[in-house]
Order: sequence, then structure tokens, then C-alpha cells
Amino acid sequence: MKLQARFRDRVHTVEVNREGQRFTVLVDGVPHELDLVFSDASHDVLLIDNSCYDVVSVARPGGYHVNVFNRFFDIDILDHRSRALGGGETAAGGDRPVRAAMPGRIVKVLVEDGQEVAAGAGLVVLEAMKMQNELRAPRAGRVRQLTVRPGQTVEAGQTLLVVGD
Amino acid sequence: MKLQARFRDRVHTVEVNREGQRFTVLVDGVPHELDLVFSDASHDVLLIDNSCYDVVSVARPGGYHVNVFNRFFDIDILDHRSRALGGGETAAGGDRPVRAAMPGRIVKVLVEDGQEVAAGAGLVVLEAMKMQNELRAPRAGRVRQLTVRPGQTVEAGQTLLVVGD
Amino acid sequence: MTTRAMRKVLIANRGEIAVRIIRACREMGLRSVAVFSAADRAALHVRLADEAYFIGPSPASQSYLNVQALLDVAARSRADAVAPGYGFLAENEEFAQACVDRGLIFVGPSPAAIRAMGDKIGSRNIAAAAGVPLVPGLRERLNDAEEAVRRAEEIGFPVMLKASAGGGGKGLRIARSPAEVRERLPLIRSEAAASFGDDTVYLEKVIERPRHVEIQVLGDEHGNLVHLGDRECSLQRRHQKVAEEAPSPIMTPELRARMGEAALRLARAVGYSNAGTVEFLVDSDRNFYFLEMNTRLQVEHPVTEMVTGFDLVAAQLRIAAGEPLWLRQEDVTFTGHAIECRIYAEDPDNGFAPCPGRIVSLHEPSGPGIRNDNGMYEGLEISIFYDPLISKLVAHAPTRARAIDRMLRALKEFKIGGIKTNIPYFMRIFADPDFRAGAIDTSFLDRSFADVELALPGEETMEELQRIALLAAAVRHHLELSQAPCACPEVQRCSPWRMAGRRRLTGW
Amino acid sequence: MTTRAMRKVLIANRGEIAVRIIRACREMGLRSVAVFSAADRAALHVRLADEAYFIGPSPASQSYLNVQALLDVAARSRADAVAPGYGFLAENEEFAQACVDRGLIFVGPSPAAIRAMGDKIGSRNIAAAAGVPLVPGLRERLNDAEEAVRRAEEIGFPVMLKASAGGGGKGLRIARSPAEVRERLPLIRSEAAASFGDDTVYLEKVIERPRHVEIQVLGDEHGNLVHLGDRECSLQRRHQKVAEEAPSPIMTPELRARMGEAALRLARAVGYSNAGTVEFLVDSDRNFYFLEMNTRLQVEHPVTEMVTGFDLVAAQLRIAAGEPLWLRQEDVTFTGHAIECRIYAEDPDNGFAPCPGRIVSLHEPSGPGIRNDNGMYEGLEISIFYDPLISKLVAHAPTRARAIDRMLRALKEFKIGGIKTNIPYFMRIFADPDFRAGAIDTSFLDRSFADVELALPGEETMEELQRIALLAAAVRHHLELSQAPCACPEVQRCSPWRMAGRRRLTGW
Repeated sequence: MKLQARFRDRVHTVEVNREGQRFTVLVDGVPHELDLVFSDASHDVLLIDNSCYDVVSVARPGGYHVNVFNRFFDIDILDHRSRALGGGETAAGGDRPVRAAMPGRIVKVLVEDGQEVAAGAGLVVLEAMKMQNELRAPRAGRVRQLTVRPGQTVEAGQTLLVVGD
Repeated sequence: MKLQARFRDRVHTVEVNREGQRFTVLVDGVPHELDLVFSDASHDVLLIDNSCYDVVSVARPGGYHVNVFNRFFDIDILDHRSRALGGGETAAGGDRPVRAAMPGRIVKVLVEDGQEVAAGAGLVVLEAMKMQNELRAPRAGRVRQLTVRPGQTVEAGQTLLVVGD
Repeated sequence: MTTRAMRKVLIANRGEIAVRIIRACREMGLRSVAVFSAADRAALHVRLADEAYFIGPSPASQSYLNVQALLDVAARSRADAVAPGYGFLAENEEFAQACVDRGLIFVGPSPAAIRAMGDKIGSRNIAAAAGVPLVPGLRERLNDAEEAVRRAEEIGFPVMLKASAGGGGKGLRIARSPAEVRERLPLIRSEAAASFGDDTVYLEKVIERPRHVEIQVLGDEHGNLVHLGDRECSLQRRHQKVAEEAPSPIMTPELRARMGEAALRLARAVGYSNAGTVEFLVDSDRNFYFLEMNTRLQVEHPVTEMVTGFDLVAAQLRIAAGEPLWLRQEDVTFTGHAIECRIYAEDPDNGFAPCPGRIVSLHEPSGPGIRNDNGMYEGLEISIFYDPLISKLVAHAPTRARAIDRMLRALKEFKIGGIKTNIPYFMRIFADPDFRAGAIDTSFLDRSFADVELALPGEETMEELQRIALLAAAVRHHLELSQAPCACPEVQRCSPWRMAGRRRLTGW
Repeated sequence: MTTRAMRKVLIANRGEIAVRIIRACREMGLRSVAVFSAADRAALHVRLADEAYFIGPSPASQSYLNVQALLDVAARSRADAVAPGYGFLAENEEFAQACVDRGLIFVGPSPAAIRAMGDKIGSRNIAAAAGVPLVPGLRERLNDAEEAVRRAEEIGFPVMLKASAGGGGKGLRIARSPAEVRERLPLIRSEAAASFGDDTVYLEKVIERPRHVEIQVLGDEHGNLVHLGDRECSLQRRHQKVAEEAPSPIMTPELRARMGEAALRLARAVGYSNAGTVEFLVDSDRNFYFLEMNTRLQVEHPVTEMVTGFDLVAAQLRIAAGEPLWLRQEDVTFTGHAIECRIYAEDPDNGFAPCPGRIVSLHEPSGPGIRNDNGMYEGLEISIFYDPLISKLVAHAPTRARAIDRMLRALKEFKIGGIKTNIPYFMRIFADPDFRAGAIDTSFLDRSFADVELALPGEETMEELQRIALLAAAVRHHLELSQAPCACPEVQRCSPWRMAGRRRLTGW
């Protein structure tokens, strides 16, 4: 199986070959030998060159939240089948939507529609659970479809703006 | 839903009515009000008259292994649909097969074919995992289909004999 | 001496502290009664209690803060005692009084003691009268900005403007000049009026880079009092404690005795019974100054339990039943060092935003010297309605260095899927040489760990971990897609890839 | 004094004890190398180790007992030390010698000490020479039945016939008359030849209703030795320990000092280093008699760790690296009381038959005073190939009564689905008045708890529990059948009702 995987701004070409519980995974042409010794709903234990990695990978639309030793990595998967299965919005192009993780109130909007931003730049301040949280740019690019203004309440999952090319 | 449930030698008539997470269960005509506050793959938390019961119910062919406060109860379910779904052997009549829980070797056979036995009577001694285990009669009745002899090795799940009417 | 009959305890709280109290009740042969809001139907405290009662909608104001609903459950369940834990109604004198009025045993101090210590200015006056050292400052209401400036100039800048009814890091502003006093006094006054319904503000000298060290006290209803030593609580993020330890790295037997005696003088002055905590600021010369007294169990009580071998919740229940104290000050001994981490469902890479969601996968650490006061389990939905504290992880070892190593081991074992937590933040803090040397104060975290990117690298390089994450995601994706779209293998693997929109059974 | 370089430790074991050693390594900054058989691919020790290597098929003889495979992994992984745990090769002098010969640090005593204590008759002779009291008997090989009868009559019936190479309750027969000696001597001799490859048998006087009390010793490689007090191990089912505690209910400081000194005399006589245990029988007058010395870590070492605050596995590693002992006898103190339960996958209602299978659901107890040395997790398949010990649950509290109450609380919290365990057996034992009074001996369990039906009732009546089970099964059945046959809800509920024959992904 061939696919593209993206972490932050880098896209990698990945090829996965499986034989029983053994996997050969080529990342940008470099081969890795993996032994999957355990796997359940979201937990995988991988031996890579006899080193043990106990990894929690939770699927989300368009990719996986991966937890390695309690460090978090958000990996996007771009492949033909996953687009068909609903990952389209994120996977189709370079547009990255910024959504409210929980219901809350917009406190500040730090950017304007059309503005160029760096990856990690603050975009919107959202107040929820009595705390103020700054939502940041998932990639470098241009702000589009900015639909919210200060004081507005938003729903969980609502797209606030998009960072695109 | 109506069904019959058996624990050891007693068969009860049970009727289950559900409204959202609340259940009214009639056991032999006596009503019980239950609130199912949690439920996952095999774990149910029931409030019965505001008392909490955290119960693990593992489905098996013909019924459930139920663990209440780490006491174990083996409940057979006798209903039309479960027979159709493969619980037939146990659920169909009074015949109760005695099976080897794991691969092992028959050390002793304590009964003869056709012999009357009391519930709990020793039937066969099986050696597995370096320990000898006595398999006992699941009900009072007559031994039938006794297929094993001392020295024989048996597979996990193999029926060794049946206790029936 | 007679004791009151106590057989059934209503726990007026939720989460890990409700679980903690249920465990103590069960060990003492007391029946436990849990209460739950709509969001908490499946909570761990409901699962573990002997009985559980619904008390209202998810917002705390309509459930855990609803005095009438709680008293109704006490009556329905025939509870004879009410344990409030911390937070919610734990320091609410009206609730304590309402319990007493209905013949219920309130597991805590008297309403009068709660009232006396609940007022910041009043409690300082009592402390001053009891000879407990105070931070230099004015312990009266500031009437106007010019009076405030005059007083600030008397004691010297910088000064802290404080709302009398504030607490937990709220209602505090520093002023480094007369201009800042004039600018900030109206701000804090209007904030205090809005947040606490009381606009009384006073001022104090700022102790530069202070430690927060507190003393655990315990009294019975017969006038006997002991202290159980100190806790260091200087690890704070924006004035909120995130990890605590016992003893303080700067503690000496002599300093502990002096702080303990000061705490007991204050407790004696208000006829204090049950468990309480006297908080102090400690400056770099080990001078200590009274901050406030918390008239309840503290979140961080487990570190005291680990080093003293003493069960504080069981003690609260026995004292509330009228039992005289069964130990003298000389019976209290200290063994080893204990550290607690408050594990929160929050995202350290995104400004510590709360991170509610379902715990889809959980492996909790265990083994020697590890205690896990948990409030969650695999499958639980962490809701948006309450404090996102999911576990208090405690490590105990013979020395501070070994306790830190043990905590790091346990943090690495902790595997939580589905939500983000502050575990990587702790792993970074505990590897820090200044922290390991004990060189901390209340602004240490905000000064040294404000840049969250620092929270990432550990033993492995970031490049290695990224590579592992990429490989894991690729393998997982292969597994997801190689399953038939409608198959249900024994080890279930269901995901948004295949089941968007399906209804959840947990929690309703 | 120089110490050897130790950076990476191969753990020549599996299950909970491998996990225990991995945890100690991680806390000490040592890299851990796990080994696994085909049945253990998904075992917890594999998940938690830094590295893991496959060593062979499931039967122990082809994996965990395969010396060459282990040494090969040590070379491949560049480990510099080998920790054997207990069981398997832990008391195998050839393995210890092979490690030493290859320049590996063996985490245990010298091969010579293992050999000296491994022979039952030889070890008794050394004990006798060191002035350690022995059970009256003959410490030489019995050549024929008539000699055995003569000796038995000299010391008085009943006598115990013992295989010299036996242990762990195997190779033992009681004889109450000359006729029984004549009948049983040939039997035990042929059994011993078959089981241990050594038909040497000796005899001893039977101590009626003895307690089993053992002393933990610890020595360095420089001649320093201390003991860490006693453990009571009289709770045995068919000569197998099932629960242990520290201290013994009959212990006094004076008796502990005398037993400790006797244990240290024996250890000194063989130049013992690292951790070891000297087992004694104690009669009703508190006379103690040497039984045997175990030259390894004991299963029950956690109870000693809880009451002394001392980490025995870390100590083993430090001593093996050549470090001199860092504590003197007077530094060893004892706080409170600790109890350990060996939680087995076995069916107490069916003659304690092993009960392998998949753990489909798991909630482990936690909270104050509870330590869980676990070897499993939710989803793990307990295989038929090894000892079915899945967890060692330990409770620590200020007194024995409180430790028992705490253990009962934790046992009630423990929820394991998919396999049966001996938890109800423990719940019954710990509610027993004789046990609670400490009136136990090595035949207590077989005498008072042989009828497994006794193991059932607790707080609730059997009728109540049966009713709950029936209601739960009915509700569960309703839930199962109300799902579409091919639906995959987010909280998965798959069962044999709907998915017979589907392939399992775990463990392959």
C-alpha cells in the first residue's frame, strides 16, 4: 500500500508491505523493519530493530493522533481510499481548517481574512471551560473563510477559518 | 423481550423492557427497576434501587459468565433467537456437555456411561498446566456419551461426556 | 468519651476525591453514597460507591453546588454524615451549618471555623493575634487609591493588591510603582465585585521569589491538635499548583517545628477540629509568612500520607464521629520523600487548553512506590463541565532524587489514548537540573517552562519520535484499511474512517 | 572501591517479575532488555522494556530455560548484566557460571553459594555448623527402609520423608508409623528420580502445625550483611504460598533479632552476596528451625519493601555492580503491616483449576496503601504454558487489621472479565476470624478452606448476588440482541453470539 503522510509541513511518501505481523515500511525510500507484537482498538506495540515502542494511535478524519511516550503527534494521511472514506476536506489540498475543539465564546480575532501567517501564529482566542485558549495556525499560508467575530459563541467542531495557499 | 434464564438447576422466566437506559426486568413475574449508567464491551454498571453493581458479563455460546464482586455465576439463556445463533447445543434441552477447558491428558475417569450422578460429583481428572483438575457434574443426571479413557490426550473445548436426563 | 453513630456517608463531590473518600469508607466498614450529575452517570465514583443518586443537570450550580438536592439525597439514603472533599461546597459555611441543623455529621471543621478562616482579612487578624508571622502590609480595606499609594510607600514596592474574597490565584495584581497602584486598584476592585460579589481589596509587600510551603494540621473535637509536617507547593502554573512534594527540599526539623507550632497556634485560636492546612510563603532566608488557612482536605494530601504513613481521610471520618485524637505530636514521623503530579486532560502544546474527550485506551502505571488516586477508567468521557483532573499520580522513595526518578518511570508507563494530558510537561520539568536541585519558587514554572516547545524532547530525539509516530500511523492505517468495512474482529477496531456518525452507548 | 560498569540489563524472566525488574532498571537509568517466547509476544514485560528479543517456542524448556538462547541475546543486545528474577534459571548454578564466564554480571549470589544452598542435605550441614537450629532428623541419605524406620523411631513419629532435590511443596511425604515409612520411601524415591533426576531422600521430625516464617538477607561482595526482617508465609494451599505478610503476627523485636542473627550466620558461612531468604519453621512455642535458603529474589519480596521502605530489586542491581552496602543493621526500621495476595488465573469453584483465556475487561484497584505488581493488562491472553500468576496485590497500613481491611477493599475493586481468579477465595479468607486473629499455620488453608463452596458468601447473601447476576445477564442479552448483526458502535460490543469463528489479532 502506498500513501502520503504529513507531519506539520512535511509530506512523506510511505509504502507499507505486510507479511503476517511483520511490516516493511519505506519512508521516502528508506526501509524500516517492524514487528507488530500487540494491537488492539488503538494501541500498537512495535518492535523496531528490537527496540520497543508502545504507541496509541487514535484515528480521526484525515489522519491519526499518535501518542509516543506521551508526546503527541498529529499525522495526516493522504491516500486515495481515505479521501473516498471521508478524509477529503483535509486531505484534498493544502487547506487546513481551524475548528473549535469545544463549545465556547470567541474572545479575540488576531488576524484578518486574506492575511499571510506563519505556522504556529495565533489566530483566534476562544474561551471555554473558564479558560482562554489561543488557536494557532496549523501551517504557514493565507487566512481564508474567516467567519467569526469577538463575542460570538461557537459550537464544538465548528470551522472558524481556514489556512490555505 | 421474553426469555428463560438458568442458573445451576433453576430455570427462571424473564421479561426485559427497555426505555432509554432504564430497564424493567420481570423475573418470574417480580419486577425490578434498573438504571444502566455504564456499558461497554463486557462491563455493565447497574443501579438497582440506587445500589451500585459493577458487573462483568462475558458472552459465551448459550449464555453468559457473570462476575459480580468477583463471584462467578454461569447463566444460561434459553430463547428463540439465541438457539438460532448457535447456542443450540446447551440451550436446546437438559443435556450439559462437560468439556476440557484446555489441552491436557485424562488421568482418571471416575464414572461409567449411564451412571446417575449428583450435581457437583467428580467425573474426570484432567492434567493440564502441570496440575490435576477434577471436572464435576454441572447438574444432577445421567452420564452419557462418555468418550474418553485414562491416558488419552484431549484438545481444548473437546466434549468429554454429557450429563443429561 | 462517647462517639456519634456513623454508618453511612454521603459524599458531596465527584471524581478522584469522591473515589478517595469511598475507598476510606469501605476500609472502615462505612456505607458510601455517591451523587452524580447528568454528565457523570458513568463516572468512576458512581461505579465504586455502594449507592448512587442522581442530583441534577451537568452544570455544577445545578448539581454539586445544589445544597437542597444534596440534603434530599442525605435524607432519602438515610446517610448520617456528609463528606465534602475539596472544592464545591467544602468551604461553604452555610452548607456545613445546614448539615448540622439536620442532624447530619459534617466531615470537616465547625461552621464558625470555616467562617473565621474564609475571610482573608479576618483570618490575618486572627493570625496576627496568635503570633503567626504575616507578610508586611495593610490588613484593612483600602478605601481609595491615594491611601493605597501611601501605604505601599510605607512598606516598600513592589506590593500585591489582593481581593479579600479571592483565592486559588484569582484576584491578585502586582504593583511596582504609585502609577501602577492607581491604575490597577480599580481594575481588581471591579473584577472582585464581579467574581466574588465583594470588592474589598487590601495590599501586602511582595516577597520576591517565594516558596509556597504549607503545614497539615489535624484536630479533634476535644481540643487536641497535631501537625503532620509540611508540603512544598511552589510548582505552580499561573498561580495553580501542578505538583507538590513532602517534605519541602529546604525543610529542616527545626524549621518544621517552628512552622508547625505557628500553624497549631492559629488552629487553636479558632478552636479548629478535623483536617486543615495553613499555607505560608517562605523567603530565601527561610522566614515564613502566613498566607491563608484552607478549612478542608487538600488536593495534595496524599504526599503527607505517603511520608507519615497516616490516612488523612480515615482520620477525618473518625474525628467527625467524635473520636479523640489517637496520636501525639511525638508519634508523627517522616519517612522518605513523596511527589504528586496532577494529571490533567489538557494540551501542553496548545497553551494548556482543556482537552475533553473519551479515554479510548488506558494503561496506568503501578508497581513499587507508586500510588494512583484516579478518577477515570478506559472508556470514560472526560466532560467539559468540571476541572479536568483525571488522576493524581504519587511516587514515594527513600530520597527526593529517587522519588523523582520513580515518578519519571511511572510517567513513561502511563499510556492514555483519546485525550491529551500534561504528562510530557511533567517529564520535562522532572528532568530539569534546577528542579532536581530543589531550586524552585512559585514563579519557577512560568519563568522556565512558559515556552511549551521545551516540553517535548526527552530521552529520544524529536526526530526519532516523529519517525516512530509516522511509522505507527502508517501501520495503523494499513490495519484499518485491510479490514472489511463491516467486519467485527474479536479485538475490535472501529474508527471514524469506517463509522462516522454512529451513536455512542456510554453516558447517553 | 570501584564498581563494575552496568548500563544494560537482560531480564531472563517473564510476567510480573520481569516487569518489576524493568521498573527498577528504568528508575536507575539502566536500559532493560526483555526476552519473550512465542506465547509471550504481547506480554506486558515486552511492552514495557526498552528492547525485546524473541528466544523460542512457548514451552519454557525451549525459551526461558534455554541458556544458549539467553546468552545469545545478551551478546546481540550488548547487555552487561543478567537479572534472573525467581523461578526458571534463578537458582541454576550452571547458568550463573555461564554468565560469569562470558563476562556478564549475574544479578544474584555467586555460583558457589547457589550450589551450597541448592542441596538440601548439604545446606543443613552448613546450617548446623553455623549454629542455626535444625528440625531434629537425619541429614544424610537414607539407604534403605529399615534404616529409615530405625531413625524415625529414634526421633519420634510422625516424620517427614523429603527428597533432597525437592522444593516448593514437591517431594514431600509424611509417615506416621513404621509401616508408612516402608510404604512411602520407595514411592518418594522414584518420584524424586523422575522429577529431579536425584533419588536422595532424607527424613525429619514433623513439627505439628508449624508456621512458615522467613528472613530476608542482603549482602554485598565485600562481606557486609544485613537482614531486612521477617515474612509470615503460612497461608499455603497444598504447600504453595498464596498470601504473605510482614511482619509475622507472632513477631517480637527479640525473636526477629534472634532469627535475623541465625540467618546472617548462615549467609556468612557461605560468603553470601546479593538478596537471599532463609526459611524457618516456627512451632507454637516460637522455637524456630532452619528449612532452606532461597538464593534469589522471592515472589513475596514486596511486603518487605513496604514495611522497610527499601527497594530490594534496586539493591540487587547496585550490589551486583559491586557497590558496598549503604546501610547498617541499625538503619533498618519497620513501619506498619503489609499483606500480599498472589492473584492467579484459576477457578476456586472448581478445585483451583488453571483458567487461561483472554482478559476481556480489567479494572485494577488503586489508591492509598495499595501496590499492584501486575503482569497483565486488558486484552492480554493468559496462556497455558506458564504459572498463571497475573498480579501481586499488596496492601500496606499502620496495623495488621487495617491492612486486611484495605486488602478487602482493593479486592472488591478488582474487576477482571474473561477469566476466573482466586479473588473470592481471598475475600473469604480475609473475613475469617481465625485469620484476622493471626491464628494460622501452614495447614490452616487446607484445613479450614478446603471446601470451596465456603469461598462464596460475603457481604451480600448468595441469593442477592444470584439475582443481580440473573438481571445483569438479562440486560446484557437484551443489549446484544438489540444490535444489528453487523453494526460496529463506537463502544464495541462483539461476542460469540454474533461473531463465532472470527480471527483474533492479538498474539497471533
